[in-house]
This record gives sequence, structure tokens and C-alpha cells, in this order.
Amino acid sequence: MVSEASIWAILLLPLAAFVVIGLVVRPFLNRYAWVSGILLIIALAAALALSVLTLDAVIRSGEPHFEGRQWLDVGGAVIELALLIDPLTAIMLVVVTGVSLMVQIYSLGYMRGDPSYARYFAYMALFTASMLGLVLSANIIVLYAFWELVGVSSYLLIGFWHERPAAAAAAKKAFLITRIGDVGFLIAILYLFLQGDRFAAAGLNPFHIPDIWQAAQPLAAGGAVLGGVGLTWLTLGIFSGAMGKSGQFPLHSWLPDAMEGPTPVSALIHAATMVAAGIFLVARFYPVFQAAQHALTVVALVGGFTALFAATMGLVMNDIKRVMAYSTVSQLGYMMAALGLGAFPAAIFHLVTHASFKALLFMVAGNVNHATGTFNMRYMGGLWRRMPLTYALVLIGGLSLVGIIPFAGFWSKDEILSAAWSDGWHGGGPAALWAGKLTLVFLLTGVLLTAFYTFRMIYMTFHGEFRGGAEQERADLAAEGQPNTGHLGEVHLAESPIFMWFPMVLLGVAAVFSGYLLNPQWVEEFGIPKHWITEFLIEGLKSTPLAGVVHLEVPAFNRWMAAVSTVIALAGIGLASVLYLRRSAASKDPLEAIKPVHALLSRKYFVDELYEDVIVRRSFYNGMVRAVDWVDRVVVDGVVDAIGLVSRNLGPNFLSRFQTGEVQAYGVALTLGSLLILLGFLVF
Amino acid sequence: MSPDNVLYGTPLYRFVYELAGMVLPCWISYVAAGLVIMFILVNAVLMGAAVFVFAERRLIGRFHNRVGPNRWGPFGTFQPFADVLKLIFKEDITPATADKIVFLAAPIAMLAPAILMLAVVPFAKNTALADLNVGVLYILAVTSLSSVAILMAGWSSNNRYAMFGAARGVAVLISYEVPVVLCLLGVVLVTGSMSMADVVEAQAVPFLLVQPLALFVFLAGVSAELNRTPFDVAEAESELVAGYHTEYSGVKFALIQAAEFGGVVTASMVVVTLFLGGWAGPLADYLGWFWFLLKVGAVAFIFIWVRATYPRLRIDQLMAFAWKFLLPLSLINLFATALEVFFLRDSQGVLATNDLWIMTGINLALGVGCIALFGGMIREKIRPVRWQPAAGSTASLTVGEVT
Amino acid sequence: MTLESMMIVAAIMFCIGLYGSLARRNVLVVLMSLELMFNGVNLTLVALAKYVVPVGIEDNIAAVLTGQVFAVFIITVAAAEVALGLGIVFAMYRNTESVDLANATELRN
Amino acid sequence: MLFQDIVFWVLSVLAIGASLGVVLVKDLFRAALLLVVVFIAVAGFFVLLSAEFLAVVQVLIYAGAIAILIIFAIMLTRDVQHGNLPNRFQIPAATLAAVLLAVLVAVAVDTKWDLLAGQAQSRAQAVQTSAVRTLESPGDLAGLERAGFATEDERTAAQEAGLADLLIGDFVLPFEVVSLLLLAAVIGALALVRPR
Repeated sequence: MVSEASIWAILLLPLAAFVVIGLVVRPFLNRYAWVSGILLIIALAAALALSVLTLDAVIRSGEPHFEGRQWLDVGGAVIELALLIDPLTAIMLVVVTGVSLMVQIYSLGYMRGDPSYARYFAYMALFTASMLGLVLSANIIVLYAFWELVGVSSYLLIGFWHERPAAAAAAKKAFLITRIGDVGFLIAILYLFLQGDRFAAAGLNPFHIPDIWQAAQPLAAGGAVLGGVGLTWLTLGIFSGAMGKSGQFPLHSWLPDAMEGPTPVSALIHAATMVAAGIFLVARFYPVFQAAQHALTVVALVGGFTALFAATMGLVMNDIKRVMAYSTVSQLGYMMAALGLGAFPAAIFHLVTHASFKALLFMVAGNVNHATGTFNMRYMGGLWRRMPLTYALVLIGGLSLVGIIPFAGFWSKDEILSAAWSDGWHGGGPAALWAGKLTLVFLLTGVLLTAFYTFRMIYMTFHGEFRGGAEQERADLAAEGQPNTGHLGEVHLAESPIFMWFPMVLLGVAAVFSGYLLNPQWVEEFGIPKHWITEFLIEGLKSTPLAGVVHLEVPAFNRWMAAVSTVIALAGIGLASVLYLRRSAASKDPLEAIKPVHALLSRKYFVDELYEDVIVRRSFYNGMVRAVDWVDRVVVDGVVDAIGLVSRNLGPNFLSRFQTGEVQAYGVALTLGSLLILLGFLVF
Repeated sequence: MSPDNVLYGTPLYRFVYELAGMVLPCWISYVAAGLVIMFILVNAVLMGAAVFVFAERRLIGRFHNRVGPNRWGPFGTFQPFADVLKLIFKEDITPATADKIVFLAAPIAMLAPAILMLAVVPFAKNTALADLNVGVLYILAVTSLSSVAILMAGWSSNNRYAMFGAARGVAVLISYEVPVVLCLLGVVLVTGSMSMADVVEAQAVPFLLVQPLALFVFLAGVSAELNRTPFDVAEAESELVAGYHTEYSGVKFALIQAAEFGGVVTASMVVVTLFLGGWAGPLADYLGWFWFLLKVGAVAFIFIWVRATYPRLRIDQLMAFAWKFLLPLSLINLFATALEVFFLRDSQGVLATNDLWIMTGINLALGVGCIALFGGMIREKIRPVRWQPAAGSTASLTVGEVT
Repeated sequence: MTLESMMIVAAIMFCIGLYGSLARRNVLVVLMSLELMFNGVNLTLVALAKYVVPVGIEDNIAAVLTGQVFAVFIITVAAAEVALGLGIVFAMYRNTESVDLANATELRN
Repeated sequence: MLFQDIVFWVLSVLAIGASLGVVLVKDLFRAALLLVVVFIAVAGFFVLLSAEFLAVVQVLIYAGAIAILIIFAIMLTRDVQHGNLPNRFQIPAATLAAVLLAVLVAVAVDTKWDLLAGQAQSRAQAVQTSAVRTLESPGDLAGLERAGFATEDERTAAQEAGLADLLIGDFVLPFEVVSLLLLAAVIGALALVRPR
């Protein structure tokens, strides 16, 4: 067993680092800003150690249970500060602290020389702390608070270089779009609040997450407080929050723009924290979702569609980080689809493996940027000679992302695909079955595209000849008369310092081994039992009061599905090799040959235009705002004018005589009045 | 009979009251007993002032390497009485433009605080005229009255120099009141009571050791409030022609002088009571008054010594000294004392003698450290500034150096 | 000395202060009169605390101190009031070279 | 009670006379000095009402600080000698004050006060005079016993009753609000008088 204090410490260590950096180091010791990085790394290392201890304790002796502390008692709704430690939490703790630690070590090198070094680490500390709080909360209100804190800190980090207009705009966009999803989440919470009386009648707390699980279960399991259409909408509300954070279609458009932040921030946001928060949220409420099959269908379809949709856009991007970004959206689609298909453990498994290899890939992008000064792949090429280590790592990460045996991504992606194939989920009608097949098609197509864009990215960056980097781009921009976007660095082609590649190597090892070793498919390996992570997560659900209600089984390794997906992935790699491997420096991108499609994809399906122009400008400005304007001008202003007319005439002609400006005249009147009241009180 | 009377707890008062009550009607004996007490107090202050004046003049003489007054009486002991006689027989001049009533009332008001302060000082066990529950606060309150008296003197003289002197004096008084109050709070915290007798009882270890910073601040603050050199800008003879008592002469001047020197004596008594253990000493039950007077003499000597040693400060240096040096020190002392008392006291809220020694150790180290630290910081501020004459001017003045 | 006599003295002080604050031109006199009123009120509070049975004395003997606590608060507020009042007086004197309240009628009409 | 009566009458005459002086004396400086007299007289009243702490605080804050501030303000303005003039509200203000005085006196005399009687009063007095002191010595305890605290529990309760406990106990909210007010007043006064 672990003590409660040590678990609180996991949350409080980064928070304390934030406070110390923000209130002490930054205002007083900014000359010694390097202290802040060291401070955060120490705090995170301690938190990681405690997280591993917690995971170990959960594995060995089951879920610890801690009494909550009452925080607020508002109108009968009791809000507690409570910890919820189940296998899901334990795994997420290790992932978040681990990836965050790697990212911080990487940042030591990447951010060196930045004038706002301390501010960067303060934000990072806040970000990690809020993610940890989100993972640990057992109360939905507290969870929501940390959820919004994650949003705030991501806003701060994306807009870290706020002097760049693009970064400021991207931060704003991320904040606003995730907020749209959060409105749904908030409505779900308010719905729970409205159901407070019914929860209380069943002896449950409407904000306590295990109680919500129970409330959603059938009568036999002591639940049935929630149900029917209300439950479906509740879960959809929660899902909309998850959509916003995890960048699911149609709320995906903030995520690629979020690349404006520093690259380690992207690595953290896209690997372990912010976008994983959405997946985590759905997983956290999985027992509730399971009681609402229609909602699950929606989740699966949205996830599957996003997986495909984002992958198509990834095909044509020239900015290396944007390729990664769309890849992240696509992989999140996989996870979401897995959740919708009932393969809850597979989704978390993929989240873990994805955290390792996507963090790695982002760090590679950071290294590449460090070397070439730009993110534009058209100005890279041939880097493998100069940066062999980075090249090896990008191959590992890329193959893992594509899902080639035996890299980590293969095992987790395969589990998702098997789940989609095997109808491993229950209770859905014909429509749901149809949706499952459709999702499978989406996902398999996605595999092809993933393989293609990943290797397109690798070929454009590391193969061929070097195309000049930032200097060339600056020259080109000048030639076209376009303004310099301001964040082009210097070219010095070399491997990055040890701070940067050391965490990458660690993550590379994880990207190779975490897949099979976390979830050995056939036999026990090194003492790790067969299907360890899957079983572990399912056990976590079964140990709750929901035992017997949750139907989950571990899908067996499906070798046909594995073969098919490998073939498709290899096909994608092959296609990319044909098109890009031997391409000369001068030739155009082969995909540009298909003009309309390329335009559609590179303009991101015109989704931004749709939001900006149709929704905001046309319907909102022209429709609604006009109407409101009319009401304001005619009705409201009319009333105001009428009041003004009356008072304008009343004031100067009558009332102003009494306002002499002499304070003592007022004093006399005041005394007279109070005296009259006093006398009246005495007489009557 | 009235048990409510504040003074009734005092043995002296009760004795006089009952003695008078044997022959006189009740209410007269009340008044008579009160008058007797007042008589004693006034005379105590005046005598203290006389002795102090003598001691000061002799000692300053020694410091100046000369003899000092030695003509009248053995070693010149009667010199103060001769001074008083001279002043009484001098013509009592009131300026024509003065505000006569206030001009007359000011010296009286100036002497009053010194006398009032004496009422709560315990000379020996159970000898305070009134052992007030709020004795320490009472002393502060009474001393704050003297600023009114100084303003009265300065204003009523209708003289520029007097007015400037009064304004400066009051500014100094108000500024130094803050650190003095704060440092006395430390003493009160350790004692747990504001009664002077309780403070003395509580000094198992003299607060000289337990509260060194407070003592330092208190001594500095009190000498400023008493207009003693080096803080005597209010009556700087060379700049202001003696400040607020420029226009005074004769008996009124004698009263003002008595108030000042009596004030030093009473202040020494307060220092002794609050920081040096009051009447404590061997055979305190019998020799308490002796130890008390001995300590008072020692403290008064320190005042004289300081006067003979240091040059006068400039007014801005004086203010900087109060606000930038004494105030932080007293705040640090208060904070440290509060923390120590919080952690060291037992469940009854009482500090054992051992705890006092622990506090002594901490506070001594803290005091030395803080004075060194802040002293370094304030030195920049207090250092004499060489005044640069404007271009073309041939004048060359040195501001802020010894006057 | 009874409660009534004490309260009558306090009331007289209060009413003198009231008259002063209403009928004097000089803003400083008005401030001083306000202080008189504060003192009258304080006197009433302390007198009531001494003589009248306070609420809650059955449970806690400290209830007899309530009036004194109120007086402490009033003294504090009076100090704040004087600080601000004199600040306003200085501002007014600096702007109009006068401390006559009858001249301070910029808020007329 | 004789002693107290004498003192009470002396103080009353002093306080009322000085109050009238504050309002009516022509010379502002003298008015301010009379204000100091009023403050000291009120402090005397406080001693009579067994509120020693308040008496001392009254002298410290009113006479020592507020009066000084007012005197400084007076000295910085013009026409000190003949500065105290009536305005046009003299008659209504006097009438109002007189009527209010009548009402207040009527109320004070007419109300049936629920007075502390006999023993209760001596107990209250014991608590009030020792409001800022921890009573520990045997003499103190004997004094409490004389004041009518018969049992050990009652004596403990009386020992623990203090202004400070009330201030940071039952009245902690007003206490904090007042400290905030003081801070605001300091900042406000500085902002008002800062040279522009």
C-alpha cells in the first residue's frame, strides 16, 4: 500500500515547483533561471518515482481507497477533494510524469538561451500538475477544474512566444475551440447537479465519479439513477469535452495550429497530457458510456472518421510539425474509435505506446529544427548523414507509428483493429454493427495513409540532398516579397547536445519495447503476464461495485488482422518510397499533381474557412447580430431615451434646487430626517 | 470606602487615606491623600532632575577634560539649587505677541508626562503608586502627550524658530513613537502582561539579554523623544536658537528644563524596569530600591555618555534612522519574539527560565546580525554629504557634518 | 455616577459635536466636532458595557467586554477617518486656498 | 461612591465645557487644545467605567496622534486666530441638536435598563479591568474570588475572558475588515496629499 500523502505529493510536487518558479525564481532570481529547469526536473523525477510506487502498489495489492476531504457544501451538493486510484489512474500517472520528465530534460537543451526560460518551466510545471490533478480527481467538479487548468496552461504554452502574432492567434484558437467542447462537458455536470435529489435518494453523491458509474448501471447493480435519453445526452456532453481536448472532428482545427508553441510543448501536449486528457475522460467514464450504446456508436464513428480525415490532411503538409500534428489527431481518432468499439483497454494501451513514440517524433522535429532552423520540410533533406542518431530514432518512432512488427505501435494498433473486427462489443443493434464495420474500414484506410505520410516525412527530411534550411527559406521568402515569419533560426547541421538526445534515446527504447512487453500476446515474458495491461485495466473495472455489469474480454491476437494491417502499412511505405525516395531536389511534390485534391487537403478541407466565414461571419454577424442590433437600437434605446427625456426635464427644473453642494446642508437634512424617524419611533 | 479607586491598592495611598480619615471627613481625606501622592511624585521628579543635572554637568565636564561646577556645596552638589534660585528670581518675560494662556500652560503640560509616568514605576516590590494592568501602554500614552506640549510651546511663542523647533520635535516624536511601541510589544509578548510589576517579575533573565534589539531600539527611540543629543534637532542651539523654548525665561524655563531632565530620569527608570529587572538583585525584598536606583544611575550615565560622544544628526538623517533602521529592527524583533514565544511556551502559555535563555541566544545572534546588516545599509544614508556649490558660487559649505 | 448620568454626558457631547459639524464653516472644526461625536458614542458604549446585562453572559462572562470591543473598533475607524479627512482637507486647501466648507460647492446642481 | 462622584462631576464639567470650547472658541489652535482636554476627560471616564485599556488607548490614539494631526493641519492653514466662524445653518443646527439632545436624554432616562446588579456588577468589573492581562498570581485569584467568582470553573472563565480573545475570536471578521480599512485609509491619504 502507498500512503495517501505520497499520492498527494505526486500532484503537489510539480505544483510546488510551479509556485517556487513563478513566485521566487522568476521575480527574484531570473539571472539564475536555469535553476527553474533543474527544480522542475527534480520534482518530476520524484513524482515519477512515487507514481511507479503507486502503480506497483496497485498491481500488488489492489486499489487503495482514501476518504475524501470535504471541500464545499453548496446547497446540499457536497464537493470533496478525493483521490481515485485505479489501474487507469496508476498507468496515466506513470505516463504523464514519465513523458513530462523526458520533455523537461529535452527542454533544458532546446530552450537554452530563451529570455523567458523560467516562465517556460513555470508553465510546464503548471501544465503537468493540472494534468496529474485531472488524472487523480475522484470528483467531477475537481476534475473539471483541473480540466480547465489544463486548458489554461496549454493556452499559455501555445502562446508562449506571444510576441509572434501567429502564436498568439493559435493560443486563442486552441482556447476557444476547446472551450466549445467544454460547454458540453459543463452541461453534463449541470445535468448531474440537477439529478442531485435522485442521487441522494440512492445514497450517492452526484459528483463522485464511482457513484456516477454506479448510477448509470441497471437496477440490478444498484444504479438506474441515470438512464434513457438523459444518460445518452450526458455521455455525449462528456464526449464533447473530450472531443475538444482530443481534437476530434469537427473540433480538430486548433491542434495543428498549436504547433506555434515551442517544440517540447508540442511533444508534451500531443503525447501525454492535453490531448490524452480527452481519451482519459472517456475512459474514466467508461462504465457510464457503456450504459449508453448510442453514445458509444457516436464515439466510434467520430473516432474512426477523425482517424481517416486527419491522416488525409497529413499527406500534404510541408511543415514537419504539422504532419506530426495531423498524425496525432489521427492516432487520437484510433483511440477514440477503440473506446467507442468497447475496446477500452486497447485505447489506453495505444495511448501509452503513442505517448512514447509521439513524444520521440516531436523531439526529432525539435532536433531537426535545431539543426536547420526551420520546420519546412521542403528546405530539409539529407539530414541522415549529419544526424545519424536522430535518424535512427526517427526510424524507430516512424515504424512504431506506422505499426510495423515488433515496434510498440504495432501491438496497440493491432489490438484496436482486432477489436473492431471481432465485434468485441455488446448490445449494439444492426445500426451499431454497421457502424463498427464502417469504423474498421476507416481505420484500415488510416493505416495506409499513416504509413504514407510518415515515410513521406522521413524521406523529405532525412533523404535526398540538403535543400538549404532556414537560409534558403529566408532567401525564397525575400524573393517572393513575403514577410519573414520571424521564427527562422540559424543553420548548423549537427547532432544536438546530450540534454536533447538523452531523453530521446530513453523514449526510443520505450517505443521499441513498450508495445510487446506491456502486453505480451502469447506467453508470459520476463514475469509480465500475458495480456498484462489489458487484463489489468479490465480488472480495475471489475473490482468496482460494477462487477458483473461490465462486459469486457481480452481479444485474442488476431493474426489475420495483423497480417492485413502489416500488408497495408507496407503498401503505404512502398508507395511513399516510390514517390519520394529518389526524388530530385528541384522536382515538385508528386501529390501536387492531383491538383483539386491537393488543394482541398492542404487547405484542410476548408474547415477553418467554414468556421470563420460561414458560421461566424455570415450566420452570426449578419443574422443574429443584426437582429440583436435592431432590438437594441429600437426597443432598448427607446426605453432609455424615454427615461432620459423624463429625467432631463425633471432634473434641472426641479430636483437640482435641492443640490446645493454644501455638505452641511445635506447634514442638516440628514439630521432632520433621522430625528423625525426617531421621534416617530418614540411617539408611535 | 471605595474599593473602586485606582489608587486604593497602593499601600501608601491607603495609609495616608486612613490616617487622614481619622480626623477629617471622608471626601477631604480622599482629596488629601491624592494631594499627598501628587506632592511626592512632583518632588521626586524635580529632585531626580536636580540630581541628574548635577551629574550631567559634572560628567560632561570630565568628558570635556575640565572640572565642571564645583563651587557651591561639597563637590558643587548644591549647584542645581543655585541654578533654580537664579531662574526663579529672573524676570519672567512673556512676548507681547504670544498667546498668553497657552504660553503659560505649555511648560506645565511639558512637565506633566514625566510626573505621570512615574506613577506606574515600581521602585521596589509593591511600591508602584498604581500598578495598572496596562502599565506599559500607559507609559507610551503619557509620553505621547508631550508632543502636544511641545506644539503648545512652539506655537504660542509666536516665533519662527520656536515654531520650527516644535514642528521638528513633534515630527521626531511621532516617528520614533512607532519603533518604540513595536519594540515594547516584544517585551509584553514575553511577559504576557502589560503591568510593570509583572514585567519585573517575569525577568528571571533580564530582558537586556532576552530582548537586546528591543533595548537598543528603545534606548535610541527614547533619547530621540527626549531630545537628547545626538537627536536634539528640535532645540539645536546653533541652528534654531534653542528651538521651542527660545522665548521662555525665568520659572517657565526652569519648568521646561526640569521636564527635560526629569524626563531623562523617568525614562531611565522605565528602561530599568522593562529591561534591567527593576528592583531585582540580592536581597531584593529589602534592598530593592537600592538596586533600582543603582541601575537608574547606570542608565542615566549611558545617556550622558552618548550625549558627550556623538554629534548631532541632520533632520533627514534622523528620519531615515527611525524609518529605515529602527522600524525594521523593531519589526524583526517583534516577529522573532512572537515566533519564539509561540514555539517555546508551555500549554499554560508560560515561558520557563530555560526558554528565556534559549531566546537570549537566538535574539543576541539576531540582534548582532540585524544591526550589522541594517547598519551597513543605513550608513549610506547617514553619511555626511558634501554639498557641491553651484557653478560660479564661491561659497563652500559642508552640510551634515559635526555642528 | 449612574448609567443615566453617564449617558446624558455622552449625549451632550454628541449633540455639541453635531451642532459643531453642522454650523461651523471651517472644515477643521467640523472634523474636530466629528471626533466629539465619536467620543460621545464611545462613552455610551463603554457605559452600557459596564452597567447593562449583556446578551450571552450566562454562557460566557467575556460578554461584558463587547462594548469595549466596539469602542476599540470605533477608535480605529476614527483614526482612519481623520487620516483621510485631513488628506481631503489638504487637497482642498491646495486647490482653493481655503478651508471654508461653504466654498466647497463644486458638486452643486 | 463618593470619590467616584467627585471625579465624575469634575470630569463632566471638564468634558462638556471643553466640548463647547472646541465648537465655539474663535482661535482654532485653542480649540484643538481643548479637544485634547476632551479626549483626556473621556479617558478619565473610561477609567471610571473600569475600561483601563480603552482609557490608555484613548490617550495614545486620540490625544497623542489624532489631535497632533489636527493641530498640524490647523497650523498649515490660514486665519488660525479667527478661523472658527458660524455658517448660515447656525440656528437650524442648534435647534436640531437641542431637540436631539432632548430625545436622547428622554430615552436614556425613560428606558428600563436591565442592569447588572450587586455581585454581577463586581464580577463584570473584575473582568473588565483585567481585560488585557493574564491573571495568574495568587493575589489575582484571591481578587477574583473576592469579586464573586466562587468556583474554580468560574475563575478560569474569568481569567480567560479578554479583549484579545474577543477581537480575534468572535469579532475576527470586523477586526480584519477594520485592518483592511486602515490600510485603505493610509493609501488613500497618501494618494490625496502626494505632490502633483
